[in-house]
Amino acid sequence: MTAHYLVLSGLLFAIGAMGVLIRRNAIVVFMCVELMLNACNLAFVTFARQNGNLEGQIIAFFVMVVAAAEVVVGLAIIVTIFRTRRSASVDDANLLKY
Amino acid sequence: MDLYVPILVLAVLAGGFAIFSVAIAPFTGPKRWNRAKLDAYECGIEPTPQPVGGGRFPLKYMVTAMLFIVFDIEIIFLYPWAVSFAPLRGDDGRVIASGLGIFALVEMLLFIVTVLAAYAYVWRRKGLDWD
Amino acid sequence: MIHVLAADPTLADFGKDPVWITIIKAVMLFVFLMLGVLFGVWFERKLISRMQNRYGPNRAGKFGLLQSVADGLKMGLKEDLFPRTVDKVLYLLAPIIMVVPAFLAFSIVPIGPMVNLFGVQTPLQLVDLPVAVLFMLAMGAISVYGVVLAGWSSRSPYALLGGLRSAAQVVSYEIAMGLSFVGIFLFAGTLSTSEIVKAQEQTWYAVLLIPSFLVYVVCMFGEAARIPFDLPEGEGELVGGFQTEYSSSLKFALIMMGEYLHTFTASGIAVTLFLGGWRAPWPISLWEGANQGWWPVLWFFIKFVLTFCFIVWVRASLPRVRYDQLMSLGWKVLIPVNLAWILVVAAVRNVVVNNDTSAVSMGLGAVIVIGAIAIWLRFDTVNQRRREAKKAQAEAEFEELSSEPAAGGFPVPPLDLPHYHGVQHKEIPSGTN
Amino acid sequence: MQAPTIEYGTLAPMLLVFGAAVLGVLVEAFAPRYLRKVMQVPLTLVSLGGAFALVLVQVIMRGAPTEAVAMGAVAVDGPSLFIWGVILVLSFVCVLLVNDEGHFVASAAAVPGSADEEEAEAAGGAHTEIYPLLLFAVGGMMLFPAAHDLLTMFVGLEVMSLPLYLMCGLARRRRLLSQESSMKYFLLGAFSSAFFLYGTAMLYGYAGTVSLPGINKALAGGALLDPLLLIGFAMLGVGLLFKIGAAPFQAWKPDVYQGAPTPITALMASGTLVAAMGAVLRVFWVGLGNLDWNWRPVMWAVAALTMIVGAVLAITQTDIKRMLAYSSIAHAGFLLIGVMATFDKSQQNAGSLSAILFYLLVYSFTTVGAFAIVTMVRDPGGEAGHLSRWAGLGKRSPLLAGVFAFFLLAFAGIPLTSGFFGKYAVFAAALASGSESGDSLGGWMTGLVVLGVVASAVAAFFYVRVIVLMFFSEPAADGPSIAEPSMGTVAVIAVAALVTVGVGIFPQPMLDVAHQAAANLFIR
Amino acid sequence: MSSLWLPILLAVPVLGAVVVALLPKGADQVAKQVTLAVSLVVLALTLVMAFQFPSAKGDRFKFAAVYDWIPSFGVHFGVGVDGIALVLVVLSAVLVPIVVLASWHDADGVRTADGTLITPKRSVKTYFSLLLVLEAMMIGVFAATDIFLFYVFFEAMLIPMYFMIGSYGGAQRSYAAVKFLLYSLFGGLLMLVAVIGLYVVAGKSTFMFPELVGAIQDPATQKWLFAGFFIAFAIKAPLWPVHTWLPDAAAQAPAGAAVLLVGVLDKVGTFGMLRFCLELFPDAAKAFTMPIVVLAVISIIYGAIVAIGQSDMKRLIAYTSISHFGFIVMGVFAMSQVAQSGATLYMVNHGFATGALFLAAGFLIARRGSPHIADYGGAQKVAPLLAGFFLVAGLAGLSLPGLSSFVSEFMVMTGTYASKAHGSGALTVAAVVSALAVILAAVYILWMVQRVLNGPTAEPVKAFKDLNVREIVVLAPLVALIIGFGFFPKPLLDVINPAVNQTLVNVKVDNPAIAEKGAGQ
Repeated sequence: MTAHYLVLSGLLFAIGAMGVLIRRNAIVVFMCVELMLNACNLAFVTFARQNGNLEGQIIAFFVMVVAAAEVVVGLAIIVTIFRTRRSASVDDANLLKY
Repeated sequence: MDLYVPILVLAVLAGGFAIFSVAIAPFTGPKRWNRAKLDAYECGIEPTPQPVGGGRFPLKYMVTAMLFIVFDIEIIFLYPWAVSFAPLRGDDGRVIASGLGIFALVEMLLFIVTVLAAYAYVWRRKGLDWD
Repeated sequence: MIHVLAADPTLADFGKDPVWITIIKAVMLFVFLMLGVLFGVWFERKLISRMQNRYGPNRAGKFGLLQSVADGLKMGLKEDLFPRTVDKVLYLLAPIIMVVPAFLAFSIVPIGPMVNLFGVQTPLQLVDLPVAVLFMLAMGAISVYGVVLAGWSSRSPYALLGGLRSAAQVVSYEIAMGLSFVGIFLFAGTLSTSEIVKAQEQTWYAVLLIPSFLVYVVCMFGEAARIPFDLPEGEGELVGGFQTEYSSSLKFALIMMGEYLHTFTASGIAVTLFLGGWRAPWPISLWEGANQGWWPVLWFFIKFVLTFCFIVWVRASLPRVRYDQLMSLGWKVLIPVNLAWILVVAAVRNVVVNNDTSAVSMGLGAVIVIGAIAIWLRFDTVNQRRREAKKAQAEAEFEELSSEPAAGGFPVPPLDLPHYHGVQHKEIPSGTN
Repeated sequence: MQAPTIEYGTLAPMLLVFGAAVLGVLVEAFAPRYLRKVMQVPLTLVSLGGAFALVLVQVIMRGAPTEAVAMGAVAVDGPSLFIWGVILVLSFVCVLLVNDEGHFVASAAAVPGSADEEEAEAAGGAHTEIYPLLLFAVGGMMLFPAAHDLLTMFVGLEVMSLPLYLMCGLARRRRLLSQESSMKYFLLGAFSSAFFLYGTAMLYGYAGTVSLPGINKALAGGALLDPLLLIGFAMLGVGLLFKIGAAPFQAWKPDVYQGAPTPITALMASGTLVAAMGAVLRVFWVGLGNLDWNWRPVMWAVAALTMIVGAVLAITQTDIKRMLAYSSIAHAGFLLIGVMATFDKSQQNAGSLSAILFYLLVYSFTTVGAFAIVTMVRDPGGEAGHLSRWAGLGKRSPLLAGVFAFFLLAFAGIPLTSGFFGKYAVFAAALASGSESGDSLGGWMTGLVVLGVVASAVAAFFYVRVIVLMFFSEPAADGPSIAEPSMGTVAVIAVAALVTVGVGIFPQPMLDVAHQAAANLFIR
Repeated sequence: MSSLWLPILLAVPVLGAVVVALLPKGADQVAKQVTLAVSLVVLALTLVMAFQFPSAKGDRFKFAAVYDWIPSFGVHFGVGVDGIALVLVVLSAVLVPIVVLASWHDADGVRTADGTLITPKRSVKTYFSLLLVLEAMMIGVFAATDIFLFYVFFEAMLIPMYFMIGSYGGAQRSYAAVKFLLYSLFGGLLMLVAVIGLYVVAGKSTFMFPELVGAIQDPATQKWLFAGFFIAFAIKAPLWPVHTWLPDAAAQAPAGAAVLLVGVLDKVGTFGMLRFCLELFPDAAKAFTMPIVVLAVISIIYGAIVAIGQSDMKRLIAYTSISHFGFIVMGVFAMSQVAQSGATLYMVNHGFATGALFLAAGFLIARRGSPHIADYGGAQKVAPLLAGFFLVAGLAGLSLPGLSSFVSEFMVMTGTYASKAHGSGALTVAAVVSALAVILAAVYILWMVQRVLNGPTAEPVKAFKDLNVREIVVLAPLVALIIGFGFFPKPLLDVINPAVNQTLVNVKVDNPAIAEKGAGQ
């Protein structure tokens, strides 16, 4: 029963990770990261059910908190860089290299 | 899981109704094509539809969204706290599980004070003002 | 003394219905809500007309009772417009997303105690969950998606702005609303609506937790986007807000329905959480049978209708507020007041329930109360008024001095001399130097 | 239900830092602009100093406590206290650098070159929010290595990282670089913490708990080839190794170090590394201690790769901060050698643990000093980052260049500098753990140490190259100016140099402290 | 128990260095004088100590002092000298004042006779304070009886020398300095691994040399650790094929620094082989004897041949040193008392001889501004005194009988020839082959001398001034020592022989040569 949720969570995580690696828009990359975090939440809740304790659900709360904080910080950074450069593409941010 | 079955039933009813309404509309109404009718409404001037991908909207809304998240999360923590604050009593008034008592009070006080500090900061920096 | 009635349903009583009973209950609720919307619209129009000294709808059917039905039919027969620019899928999806959760939100409202329904003992409530109130809030939040999607998919500036405004408003008031429930949970110790109703046997929470209740009442209008807080529509400024492009047809009907259902849910929640639910009010509750069988449905319905009347009454009485005022009220008054109130309640509960009268406990309570008062004073408008008065005084003084340089020895030439700024046409507003 | 308890006294240092951070936010909210800095700086310094004093009190009053407090969420044991102490001192020192004028932008939100920015500049003062942010980051750094379960560790990780992401974007000069570094750091950091979290989820699924000892206990009796376990361990490892900048997860480090304001770089290069290393140790020793046969080969490869990548790539760098970043990567590799050197015998473990703690201490002080000097060498457009600008610095400013050369020699691990003893301690611990085993491990450890030596030699090349530039090249005609250092900067450099020299000549007291901290190992 | 001699000997130059470094800006002259004074004080102290040596207490290491330094690593500040170390300490102490005098103007910027600037003016204070630091380290490295302490000095010594080459050297100075540092550092780090390994494997929780002798029994472990130490020492005492840094470093270093580099620093390598490689890992040393001797022979021949082809005076001298170091290494590993005594003696003599040659060459270069042999010619006529010293030093370099190098070279060759350490006659062959180098040495030295001193006097050379007093004071003692020890090496050998015997006992060489005590005389 829980296996399905785990597979789903794994898929979501993989999609998120691929998105981070492939996509070029910072916002999209960022949302992919959020997707990964939510995949984690799904896994936690599933395991909480499987293990029969509540720890996983509590962790999911905390993950939400952290994800929210990450949203706040991340969007602030991305918006700032967008205002400066008129572009949110990760590829355009290429000043830092050897 | 059974608890959610009734909700599912109601959702099917409501959803069926909504989809039916949306789907039936093209067949019940007349069709009189008119170019102007299909323009986006903009008080009569030449419309400037938003570009695909959505238009730009004021940053202000983003700030509000973030503040919402922050406080919503606070609520997430307040609810379990509130529920387990008082001791749980059985039907006969016997205490089944003791409450968290003063510990919880102190912790929540710290928590709320922390949130209020951030809140005060946002307020003072005009994060809550609309112009 | 705790008087326990056998009829009081608890969380344990749910999830046991046979499927057919469940379906019957669901259908009943659905029909109740559909009819409620139809007659609610009529009722509101009628009521508001009487308040404004006119008749209101009176053509279709007796007392115009069928007016809503006629409106609905008319909408169904209108042309189904798709503005050229819209994003079709989301444009169609938005009304559905708005209306379905609105139905679901009502499912946790208890309408009565255990009743005998076709030979089955079942609580008169579609379902109760351990997280019922949270579920209700969640459904309310999902509706916001509908609003935002409606605005966004329309590809029209008004719609987009309206959608965003609406979202901002609803989420803002959702916080205050969520906070206003915390006091209840502190008392009831549960999120299940049926148990909260049970816990109000002695006293309504509207009495015990007046500030919470008041906050909730304010939030109720914000959540349901009713006048005086119907900014998302704001036909005066935003044409129709997020629904600008939903000019007619059943899609518009769905949106309207969703909004009405939210109003109903808001009333239902008010009744359930603060006004004792289906329980009979005091004088009637002296009658032994008042809270048994099907009678409570009547009490619930009365409370429900009265609450709805109140909402309509407010609509008839108050003008729409400005958007910034709306947000200020939500963010700057309701939230801090609520937080302070929660701490006060917790401190009191700590002393009362745990019988913890130790110095620490009392001291902490005192600190919290004082802190809450301090916050109240800080956020009180009196303070702000004083400050603004001071500022106005300073400005007036400046005006006076600047208009008459000789009088106060102001060492600058009058600011409106032509050579001072007239040449460059550079405006120098008064008050700057 | 038992009411939970929190040992406020034991946690006091951390709580003080967090409390001061909240207070700092309030100062930001209510103090008028001109008073903010005046209030923030003492507040920050006093709280960090006070927290350090509390750590000392804790050590003096109770020896080295070993207890899991806050319902087993936070472990206050020898290594924790040691790391706390180090981080507090380092951050104190970094605050002195932050305090210096001119590092931070006046308004981060203003578009560079816009009227907004001009206005903000004219209004004076930079973001004083930097102080509460820094305190939050420090608090996170304290929580991260002391966390006794993976959830707390995750929270600590984020509390540490989020302010750092922001602070990276606040450089006053070269705003674009700074913002870019901030974004890269954020995206990659968030990515890695997602990995950490998913690893946590998998381990939770495996063990039914996220408490580190709980996981270890589950490992003792459970199947060691469970896919949940393996995925979990691998992903957790990715998240942690990212934070210390181990290869192949090192890509962010040079970019971020270069773009961030240098005082923040100093904080990251020291405090973050210390904290992350502490967390790595705790996870791998306490949480996955019974899995060491699985993670050891991986760690071997990572350590080897990290040292080589750090040392080799540093050679090609032309920017001083990038070079120091790669150097930091190489040093992370050396530290990982120490992580490898764990063994069943607790005495060996204590030995290598104390070696790592000692290494962290000496490396972080040197690194702060080096970055402090970087802040002082300036071009008209900001700090003179490009190495060619450093040519002939030894002639223009012999003292500064001399101290910097000294720090570089310490990085290279030349005897009579603290860096030498750090390296020595770690290598010795690694060889010792290898020799005890009496099986193939000994050869592997020796091989790793030899690799480490080769990497040190390669690394020495680029350190020496900078010295060559500074002392043996002719200064450019329009060379960078040496900023008149503030008292704070001087103090930072002096402290760093003193530690580097002092520990380089008399390492014993610090070794004693590290030994004592490591004596009882982590609590399990 | 602890003798304060060596700690004082270490402290004096360090204090002197601090004093010099703290002198006010512009006090160059004072700095030079203070440095000279300090180095003379050190020399005096060393000589007094040396004369007390035969009567001093202590079984092997006399003037021993042991203090705890880093107890948790088992590291001590342990110093003490046996005969071998003593002569090398004395060598250092003798050379430093000479170098101070010789490099009196090195930091002032070197100008040619016609006034072109070769090296710009640099900080004088820094130079002399580095020199004093270096002196302390040189004494320390020979006197250390704690292996860790030895390592610390071994590595730390690089830094002052690195700066002296890099800041005060010739045109290619930074390249040479970096090459020097990296070679040495790499070797040093390998040695560090071996040092740690030794500590760990021996399990004695101490780094004190006497306690670690014979501590490692397992032959395989010995071999690994031996390799670690040996590579470091081979780099240091430039042994073919890891010698390539030396010609660059020696050619670019200022003459004074080059003297210390070749005269003393490189001796640390051969000293280390003798002291540590042999005694700590006797089995491995025996096992590796043949390959090492082969390398040594290659060094001897290769150094000599390459030297012939050099056009740069300092490079030429550097290559002759590589050849000489081959002799020393061969002597060390010949495992016979005569050869080892000869090798030790060679270390000292080579210091004097090559020192004199470098300094004389340096004086020439200071006059002409060019290291190329072809730029000179006929110097004999304009500067006879300088030419004379140059000739004597050169002859010492080719081990002319009667000059000190001859004794040691002869001892090494006979010792090796007679050594039965490796069973077969392999060492005999090596000795025979190495004898070829004597002929080659004659070629390179005499040819250089001829090209520099004889022939028609070139135009720029005509402007040469002969040696001034300072320069005579520099060269004269060295030449005196060369000639003195050439005829009367006994005082040195008396000190060296017991120490070498002790070494051989520790190595457990059952060698008849031990009986033939003093065969070389």
